[in-house]
Amino acid sequence: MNRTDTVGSGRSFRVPGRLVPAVLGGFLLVYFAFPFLSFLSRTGTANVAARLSTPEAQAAIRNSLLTAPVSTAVATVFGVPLAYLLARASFVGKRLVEGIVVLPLVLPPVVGGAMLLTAVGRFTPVGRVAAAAGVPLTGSLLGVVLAQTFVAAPFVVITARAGFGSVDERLEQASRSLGYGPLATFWNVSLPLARGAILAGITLTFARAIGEFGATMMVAYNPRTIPTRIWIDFISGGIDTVVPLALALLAITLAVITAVQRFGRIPTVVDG
Amino acid sequence: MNRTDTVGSGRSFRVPGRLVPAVLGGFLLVYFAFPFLSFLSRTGTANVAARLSTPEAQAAIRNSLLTAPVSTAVATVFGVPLAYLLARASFVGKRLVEGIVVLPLVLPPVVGGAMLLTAVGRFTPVGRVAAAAGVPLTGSLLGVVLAQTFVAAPFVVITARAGFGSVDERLEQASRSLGYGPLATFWNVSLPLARGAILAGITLTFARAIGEFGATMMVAYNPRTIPTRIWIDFISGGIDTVVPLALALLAITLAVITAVQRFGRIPTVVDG
Amino acid sequence: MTNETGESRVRLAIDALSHRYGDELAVDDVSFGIEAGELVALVGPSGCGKTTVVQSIAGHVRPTAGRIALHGEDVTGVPPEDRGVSIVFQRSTLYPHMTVGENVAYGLDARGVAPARREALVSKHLELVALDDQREARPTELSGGQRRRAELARALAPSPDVLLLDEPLSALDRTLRIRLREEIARIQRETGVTTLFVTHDQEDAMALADRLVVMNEGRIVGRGRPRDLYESPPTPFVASFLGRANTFSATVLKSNPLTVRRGDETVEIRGVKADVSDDSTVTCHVHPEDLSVRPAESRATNPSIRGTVAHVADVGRRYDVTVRIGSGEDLVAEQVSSPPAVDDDVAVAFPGDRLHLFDRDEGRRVPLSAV
Amino acid sequence: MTNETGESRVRLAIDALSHRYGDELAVDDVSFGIEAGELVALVGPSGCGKTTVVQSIAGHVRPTAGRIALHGEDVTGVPPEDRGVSIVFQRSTLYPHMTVGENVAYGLDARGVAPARREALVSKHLELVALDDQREARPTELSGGQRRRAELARALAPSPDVLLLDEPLSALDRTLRIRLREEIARIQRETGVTTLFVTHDQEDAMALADRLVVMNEGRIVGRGRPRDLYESPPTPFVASFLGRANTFSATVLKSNPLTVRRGDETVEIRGVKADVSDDSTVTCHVHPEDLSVRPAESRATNPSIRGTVAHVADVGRRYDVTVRIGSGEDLVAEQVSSPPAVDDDVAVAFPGDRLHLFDRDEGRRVPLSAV
Repeated sequence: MNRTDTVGSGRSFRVPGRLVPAVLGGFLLVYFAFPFLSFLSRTGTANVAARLSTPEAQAAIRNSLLTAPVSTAVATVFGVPLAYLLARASFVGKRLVEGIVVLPLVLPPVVGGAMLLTAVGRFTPVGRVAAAAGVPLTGSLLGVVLAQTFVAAPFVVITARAGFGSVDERLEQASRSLGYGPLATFWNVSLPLARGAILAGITLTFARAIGEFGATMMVAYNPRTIPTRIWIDFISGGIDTVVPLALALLAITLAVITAVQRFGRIPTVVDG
Repeated sequence: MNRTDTVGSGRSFRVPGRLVPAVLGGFLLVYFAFPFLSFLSRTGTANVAARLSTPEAQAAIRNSLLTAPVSTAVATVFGVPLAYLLARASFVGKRLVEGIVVLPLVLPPVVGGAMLLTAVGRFTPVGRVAAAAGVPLTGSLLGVVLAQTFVAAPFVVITARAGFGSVDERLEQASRSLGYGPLATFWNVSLPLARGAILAGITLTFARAIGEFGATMMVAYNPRTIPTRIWIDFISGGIDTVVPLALALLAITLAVITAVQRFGRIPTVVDG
Repeated sequence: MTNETGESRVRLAIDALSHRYGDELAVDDVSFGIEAGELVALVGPSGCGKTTVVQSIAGHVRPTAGRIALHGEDVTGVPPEDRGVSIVFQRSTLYPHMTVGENVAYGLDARGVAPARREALVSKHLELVALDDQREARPTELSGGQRRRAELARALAPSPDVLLLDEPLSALDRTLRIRLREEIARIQRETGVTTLFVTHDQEDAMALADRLVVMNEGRIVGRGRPRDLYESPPTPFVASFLGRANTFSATVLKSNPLTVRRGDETVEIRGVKADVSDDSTVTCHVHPEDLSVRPAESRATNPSIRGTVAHVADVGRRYDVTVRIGSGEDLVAEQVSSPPAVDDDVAVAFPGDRLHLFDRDEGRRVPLSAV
Repeated sequence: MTNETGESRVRLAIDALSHRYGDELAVDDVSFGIEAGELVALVGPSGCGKTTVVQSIAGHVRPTAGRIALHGEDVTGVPPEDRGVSIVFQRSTLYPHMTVGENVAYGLDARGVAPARREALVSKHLELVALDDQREARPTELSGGQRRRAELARALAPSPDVLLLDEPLSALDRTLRIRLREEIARIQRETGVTTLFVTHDQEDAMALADRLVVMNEGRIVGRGRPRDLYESPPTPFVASFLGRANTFSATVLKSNPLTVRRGDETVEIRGVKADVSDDSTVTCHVHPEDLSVRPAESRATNPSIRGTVAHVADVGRRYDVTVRIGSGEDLVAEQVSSPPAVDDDVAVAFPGDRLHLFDRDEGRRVPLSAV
């Protein structure tokens, strides 16, 4: 509808009643913002350019920029169709499928890494065959991709599912009745209308993938990505040595999120 | 409404058109499920009980069971009011606040850890004062709590926000008009009606907190929690030595999720 | 009028359709047909199963049992895109990422219509609904009424065999609804498209349709021309649903001339005989506009019932006079002028041939005839 | 009737209320009052600003300008919980986590009513809405009509000074709506609660209200008793909104007796003179039920306009005859029997005193009087 449906815009009116939540929530906001600002103020003291041009840093950046987009692409290609099915179809075992999708999300990353090792590690049947074929699944860039995909893919599935769910099914029915089959309807109607949510999901997946640490440490301690490099540098050199790489990782993450915001919705879309 | 509004239940009818997404999505499901099953089948070969009764394992379990509930409680107490404000109030700078809330979610955990070190580390003003007072903020259980809260709190905020958002504001207005102030209305109406989403958010936060690895490694490498212990055991003893602790962590996570499912909604509620 | 007269003229035939959701039987053995060019209204209260019937015809629901035929050909298992059935829903389904013109062209693209012809068809249908100057607009820029008309254009552009209108007016204000109703009537006359109009609003249905199919609780409870159904309702449900609930119960004393007893009052309906056995209990229905209220003492030729005025509502163009004729039994009389005062003792009179009698137990209409 | 007569009787007074959403003026200088025990309907099309007025009265919106007074006391800055104003919305706001009885008791608990008295009040109000046997039910177990009644009971239980009903019937089917409308009328009579009934449905408003306040585009465009507004609409908008749009334009030739010209036709309305200057262009409105359609050749005493029958809709209880009287100008006549055929040349006649004339430019009513 319109104006008559917008109820209760007298926000300022109720501020007294909102003092308590504002004070409580404010603590959390400060706790989120303070480290961020401390970190940014610290960057002035570190020699960022010099640190980032070392061969180790360069390799880590290259590895991260290679693996995270691949993981994100894999998660998107397989995750968006799954999200559509979960939003539209009802089938036996749907609850189980939903459980499996959430599993990597609630799983501690190191446990996820341990699981991957038991599945595709060097001494498992799968891992042995792959290593023999010259494509080792652990301790390789492929291993990094496997770890990142496992941990990050649920984000695009869950977010895209919410996006498809908020598209009125009647819009798809109208398309069918106008002469389009299910796939054409998906491309013409469902996908463009859920675009914002899907982009948000892809962004979250990318952010999670490029920042992945726990599972990567288990599955592919080598070759180093930015997060694992940060850890190595930290134990050898302390906090000041890692600020430049952390800054680079932060910059990449924020750049992607900002770029996606330009075209789609903000990634707060996890909340449907 | 009712029956007349349920449109399109002829699901089985369209299965052919759903073959493509089913096949694509199936790959991802297998990729999620296969490591999980491999891991469970591996547990038979490891001496779980013996491994879990070592003093190191006991200490790690104790530390995790101490810190994760505290982090979750802190995130809930401060996060739920913040979520309510974000769902109901409109104010200048709301976009900024939303950005701050999402920040720890998209931030790589090691970068989050580095940020916390620049904020409350041993050589920062805050950290120095705290350490002098006998409550060191890093390398302590308090440090673990700080790391877990920073990384995990966004989940309860975002999920609870979606829950409050789906409560019709008119239900709150009716309560006000029936004589209840804003706080009483929050307790009587908003909180019970958003209960499912809030519980789901708390669960996700707990899962994320107890599995936290990256930020903890930076802020509090000692004392060990289960995830950091798993890492230590892994580099010293390989995959077989970590299966018992990983299993324990998995069990704790799944137990909490199952318990919450009993009372509330499943945590797929991240999708609003 | 019925589909028995000429099998070839029947465009759409629904045959013994039933549908179950879980344990609940939403549609129970529904059969009806629509001839080419006809506008039939499927009408009934919310939840009576009419939307399930429409969804089955469109192919979005596969019915548990029964058959849907288009042009005499069974299409029950045919997917929606191959049926040639267009549908307009209650809520707008215009695609927000396309212009109005692109929306109207959407169904034509699916059929591979050549660009020049497509443009011509889009223009023609936008003109039909008077939206030619909104071709480049986005659906969000349109008003509620314009959106409805754009949907009609989109549904009609591919020349569907059957047009389904599923509560297209229900979300609109009364003023807009009446205007759009007239628009739909005009468009249907001009295009001659075979139309099934589904609504819970009896007024919309009667104003638009050549024929009504009335549903209640999953079954068809009446069918026919609006006037025939209104003047000779087959069941008390149809009488109340198409008019307004206005009933009293009575016992038949004599069937010729029909004489009934209510409490201590005997009412003789002169010139009318009923095909009913004596002493049976009947439900009597009279439409409010057939009732007139007079002072209690006046005695006229028309049969009447005594009562007390409980309430008078001034509705502007008329007065609705509620007369209490017994404990819990009220009759509403629509009176154009000079209403009585509350608590007046009055007689509610009605022409004998405007009374509808229903068997109390089975709800069937009791045939009445002039003596 | 107006709030000037006795200041002390005015329960609720809205004074120069305006509200802006961003740049948009949703409510523009609205003032009206309601006396104790009155039922006033605030009526207007969707988006006319009436919901903003209601929200301001309830205290959920703080108006940009203006004053709300209850019992003569300014409450504009008072929070909702301290106003004693109950509200029922279009969609159910029953609390799903409480039983029906707990819902009704909710407002009593806020006022610290003693348990025994609370139970008595809950029982009394559940009886009032005939839901005594649903006290332990959950709102989800109720039907749509029962839910509405439970909300009424909840709103009435704390004995509010003013009851606001914000489109309480709009989501319901027509049959249920009419039934609930009568229920609301009865409950209001029995409780005597001062009520503001907000609706976009003119039929609901006119059936229920003692007095109407008509809004359009944020402003009040008419106020008065339903019958007065219907019989002497102050603007063309009120005439069309309360009745049905049925207008034609004409030029005044002579003001006494009123004589107008449309195209090549001159219509003299005998016995009526108008307070209007010659040669001014006017918009004429006639309610459809005041029009009658006759063969073109017949000449009677009533003034008439020539035209051609464009469409005849059989609405069951009457025929709606659409007569084209010029390019793009149609008149609808409601005819009870013997409708003409389509394409017949006819004369549309009306009693001279049923014509409403409006100044074309300013939209103001032109006063007519008997000669």
